[in-house]
Amino acid sequence: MFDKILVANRGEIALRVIRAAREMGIQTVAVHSTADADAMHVRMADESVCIGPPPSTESYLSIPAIIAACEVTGAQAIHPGYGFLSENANFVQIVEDHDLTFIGPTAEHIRVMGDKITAKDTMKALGVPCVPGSDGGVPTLDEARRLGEEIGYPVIIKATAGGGGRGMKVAETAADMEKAFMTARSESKAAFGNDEVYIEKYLQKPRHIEIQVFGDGKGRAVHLGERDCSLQRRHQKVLEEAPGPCITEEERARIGKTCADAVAAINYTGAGTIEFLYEDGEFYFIEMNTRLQVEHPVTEAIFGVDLVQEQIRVAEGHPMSFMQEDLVINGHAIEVRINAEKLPDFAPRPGRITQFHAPGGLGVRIDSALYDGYTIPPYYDSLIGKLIVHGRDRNAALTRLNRALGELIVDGVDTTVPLFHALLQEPDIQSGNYNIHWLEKWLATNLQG
Amino acid sequence: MFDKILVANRGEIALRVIRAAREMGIQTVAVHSTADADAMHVRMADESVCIGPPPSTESYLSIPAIIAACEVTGAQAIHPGYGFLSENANFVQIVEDHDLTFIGPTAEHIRVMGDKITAKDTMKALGVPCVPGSDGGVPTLDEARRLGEEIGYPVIIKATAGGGGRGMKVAETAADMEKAFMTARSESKAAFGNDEVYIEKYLQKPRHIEIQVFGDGKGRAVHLGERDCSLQRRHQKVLEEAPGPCITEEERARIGKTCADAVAAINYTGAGTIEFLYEDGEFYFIEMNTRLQVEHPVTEAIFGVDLVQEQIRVAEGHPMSFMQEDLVINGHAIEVRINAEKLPDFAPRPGRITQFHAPGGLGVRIDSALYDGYTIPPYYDSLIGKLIVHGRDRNAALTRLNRALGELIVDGVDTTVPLFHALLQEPDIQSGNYNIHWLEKWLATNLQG
Amino acid sequence: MSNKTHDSDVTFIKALAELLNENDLTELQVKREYGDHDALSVRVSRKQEIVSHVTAPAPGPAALPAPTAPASGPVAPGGPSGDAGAGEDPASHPGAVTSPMVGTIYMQAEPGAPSFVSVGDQVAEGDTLLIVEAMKTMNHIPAPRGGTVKRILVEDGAAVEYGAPLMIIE
Amino acid sequence: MSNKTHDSDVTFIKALAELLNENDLTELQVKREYGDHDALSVRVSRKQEIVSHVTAPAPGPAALPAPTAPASGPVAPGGPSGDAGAGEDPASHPGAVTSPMVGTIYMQAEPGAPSFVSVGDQVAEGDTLLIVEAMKTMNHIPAPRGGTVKRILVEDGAAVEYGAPLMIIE
Repeated sequence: MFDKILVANRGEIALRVIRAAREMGIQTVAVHSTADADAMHVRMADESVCIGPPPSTESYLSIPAIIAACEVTGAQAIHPGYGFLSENANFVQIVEDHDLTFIGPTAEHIRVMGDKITAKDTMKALGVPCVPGSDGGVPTLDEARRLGEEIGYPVIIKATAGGGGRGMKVAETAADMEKAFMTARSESKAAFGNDEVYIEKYLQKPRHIEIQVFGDGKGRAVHLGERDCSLQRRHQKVLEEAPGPCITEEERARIGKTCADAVAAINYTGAGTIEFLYEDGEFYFIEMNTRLQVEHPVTEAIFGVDLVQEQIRVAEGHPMSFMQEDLVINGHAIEVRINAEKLPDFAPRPGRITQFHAPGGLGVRIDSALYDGYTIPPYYDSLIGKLIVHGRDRNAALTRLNRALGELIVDGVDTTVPLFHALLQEPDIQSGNYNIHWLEKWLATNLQG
Repeated sequence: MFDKILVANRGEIALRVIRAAREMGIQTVAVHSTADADAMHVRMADESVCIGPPPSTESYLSIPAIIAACEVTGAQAIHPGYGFLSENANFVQIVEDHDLTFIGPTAEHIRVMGDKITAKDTMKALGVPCVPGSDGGVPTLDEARRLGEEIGYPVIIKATAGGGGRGMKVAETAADMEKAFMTARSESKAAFGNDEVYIEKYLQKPRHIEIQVFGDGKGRAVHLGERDCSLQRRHQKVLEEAPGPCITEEERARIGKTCADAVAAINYTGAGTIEFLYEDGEFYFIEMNTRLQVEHPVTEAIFGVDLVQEQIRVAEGHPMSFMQEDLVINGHAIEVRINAEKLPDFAPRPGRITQFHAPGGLGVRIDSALYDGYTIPPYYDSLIGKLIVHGRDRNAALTRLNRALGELIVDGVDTTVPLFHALLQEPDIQSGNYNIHWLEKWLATNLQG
Repeated sequence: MSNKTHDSDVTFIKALAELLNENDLTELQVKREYGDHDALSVRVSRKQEIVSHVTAPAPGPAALPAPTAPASGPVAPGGPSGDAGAGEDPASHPGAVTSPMVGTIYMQAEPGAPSFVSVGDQVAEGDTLLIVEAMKTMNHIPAPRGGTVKRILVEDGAAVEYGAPLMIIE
Repeated sequence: MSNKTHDSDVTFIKALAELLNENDLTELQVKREYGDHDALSVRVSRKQEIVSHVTAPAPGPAALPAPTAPASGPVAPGGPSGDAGAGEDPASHPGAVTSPMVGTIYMQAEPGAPSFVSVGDQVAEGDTLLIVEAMKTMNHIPAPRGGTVKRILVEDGAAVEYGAPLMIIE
């Protein structure tokens, strides 16, 4: 049992961890840069330590400063939150070398999953479905045709040496293969001086579906269903929901078990997320995040669990408090990320919050480090709060989101709230009919500067 | 389906109803006195009507003003909240006579349950357990002794004409009966000129346990378990929790079924609460409240239902959205009532709120009509907010309550928040070992002016 | 999802309220058309307490969610906007006669009958000025004092709140 | 339920913060004993940004939940209270030398050795003033300029935050 933990993060996620620890009777140490001396996480923690100047590299990313802060406060464990040092294997190693506990997976797990190729190979070996393809260069048209039949059209032909869309061609059907293969080769040769190409299944309108997993580090693991995070702008998620509007109970059970078995097999510790592209009932592994996700509250809402307390519990060496059969989905949850950004170009808008009023009532959760008079510093990311709603079904969650957004007041800076008001009016959002391209297209049509 | 409803209340409960209606896509009309022109419920509603001057009798209790407000706005139904006109059978009759819908039970149900004796007789006939007693005057000592044996000691002997404790004697055992009976009679004679006494079972340390029921008005009804509201000061509840810390699953199922069957038998419509004293595994009917209770959110938390939306749904003539078997308890919930009152004498403290900051995070719900700069008027009751926490078990709920209370900021007026900080430190509260006398005793010892 | 326009309206009205606060205006009136069936009519005022189509954020926190007006429906409480929206608050006029109750205005005793009073009329204390109907009851509103009817602030059939200014008699 | 005293402390500290705000104080220091094992030490300051046992509510919202000091444990970041608690802020002194990192102070090169410097000593730019140890690394802190050591604000073995004032050299 920890007496005191240090939270190596800031903003709403630092608050999230402090809340969880306080409820467990664990003392908390906040670390902060000089720019965050007045931040909510500093106010809320039992102790605080100023670890450096505003730039993250000299404060929230400074390993020596954070280890020293543990040393001077006597904190026994470090919760990294998300971002910053949360997926830095070197940091985890140093934490362990200093006889401190990292609340998360081992350095080795972070290292393996941090490398795209190793991660994919590992997952493939563990039975996790990946995008089918040639696994290397395809030298001849005959081989390309054979692969096209095997994988199933459409397929994409990409330059092995490539990037940026050059040397990339889609073959919609077998009839397109010859032209696509030859064009990709010649473009590759011209662009990279190397005509080697590989072939992969081409996903046209995939959804981003991620599976929450949790392991005890001793070979037991569970899954907590999926989150649909397809609504993204420049690869940044803006709205997440669980369960996924398009995922069937059978699909969930199948992919969930595959993921839980995979992380059990590697003795994974704590919370992790296996991200997939999903199209036509099939899942294709993208990457694994070896940390808590921003959007973890939607999973907490539908399963009635506290993932952060569970992380701490498992880090203390206790068994998980739930087994797979305890994890039953109840209703539907949606999270929207409220950023201090001005539409239509999403330009960051740091500044002083003149009034903050959180929505209340049934089924509404706010995770935010804002308070009246707080000044959002310009040095860090623009996420200033998360609004999470929970309802008996998806429609109830949507109407509750609409209601709660109408009550929320964040005055003094521009926020992304108007985006969500607008999104809630879209039939595709109401019906859950969207994919990873939907938001970018919608923004291009509806939010031109 | 209603297009527009009028909320005949103010404060947090008016907000509660407006939120529920908005999520159902129903327009809302707020009514208000001149003192409440700036109140949150007025701001949040789609429309508002000023119905009178500050005194409740001329505004929130003025039946003509409220009916007229419906007429001029075209509202089709009225939600009464709690208090004010919520249990006024005459009002309900007038509402119905004007072809409007009262969101609640019929005038007849309110009338029956509003009269203590009729209510008790009705419940008894429906199989609901009442305090056993003589059902009338006990003329002789022999009869008193026979009743003492039948009911079981201790019993209390009370003047039929009595009140205020005079002519009231407890017989702890059969040996005390003669003296107690004779003394009660002579005191009754002296005090009221009438020596008739009656005898009832004497409850020493009962708990206040109430059963939430819900009926569709067509003979179907369910129960939603119990709430323990034993922590009271001058018959005002201050903290409520569900499930009751001392109630077993078997007790819940038994008394719950009795209550559900009783309200089903009388075709009861909507939400109701059957209040009991509970001692040594037995329930004794006190009264039935034919309305939503202040403390309904703890029931909503553990059953995952929205009681106000359910009231509206049933008032529209729809069937209930849940059956008894759908109602499964999940975790534990606690509500504390935050009043604008100054300890130790709980003197009301109206005034201006200079800062309001609601606690956030997992498992926390705030129902409050406060906002920064709001002035609490001196004309109405002092409840300014409810903090409801939900956790996986009672201990988790308690630690969450502690955490959330620490985050709550209500500046500008005195509140009852310090009382809850103090209560959370009490071993009896931590263990759930309290009864209806506990708080008064504790206050006398711990909060002397 | 029926109140789609509601929330963007909230944002809009919030902006108005801020405008008002920043400029220390007394009143601000806006009409907006959204499409075939949807129209928004807003009046934001600074000191006026009663008779407003929309209850606007008062001095304090200007940015609280302000309710929007109903898109359609019966005449909401308040005088006809033509009369009451002129930037002054008739309720605070020393000669104002205000409504003692919520209800519907009748300017004459029965349909087709002449109005009880017209602008320019002399009235004596106790003369009926108009009727406020509530719960099918016709409430005759008497002149609180004698004088000349300077302005009539409500129209026949209009709904009024408690305290709404009805006439100005001087 | 282990942080029972925490919440009443919050109330208490909140009251202090209000006091401070109302009175425009710069600093306010309180110690309170609760019982055998529990003590509270609070310092509330108005402008000071670093080196505080407890981070107090700053000018803005004075009433936010203020953290309490740990009931016990290692020396928390900040100078010994005797030196730093005198109502002025040494970090803002023009001659202040501040800590470039979080760590533990050593005033001498090794146990038993003489201190690098003492009050009254003349130092040249670059002379080692003390060591800040972090992650088992001994970081020699050099004098940023020549001058006389006027005050030493930390003690051997104390913990310091980034930016904590260490000495005043003039």
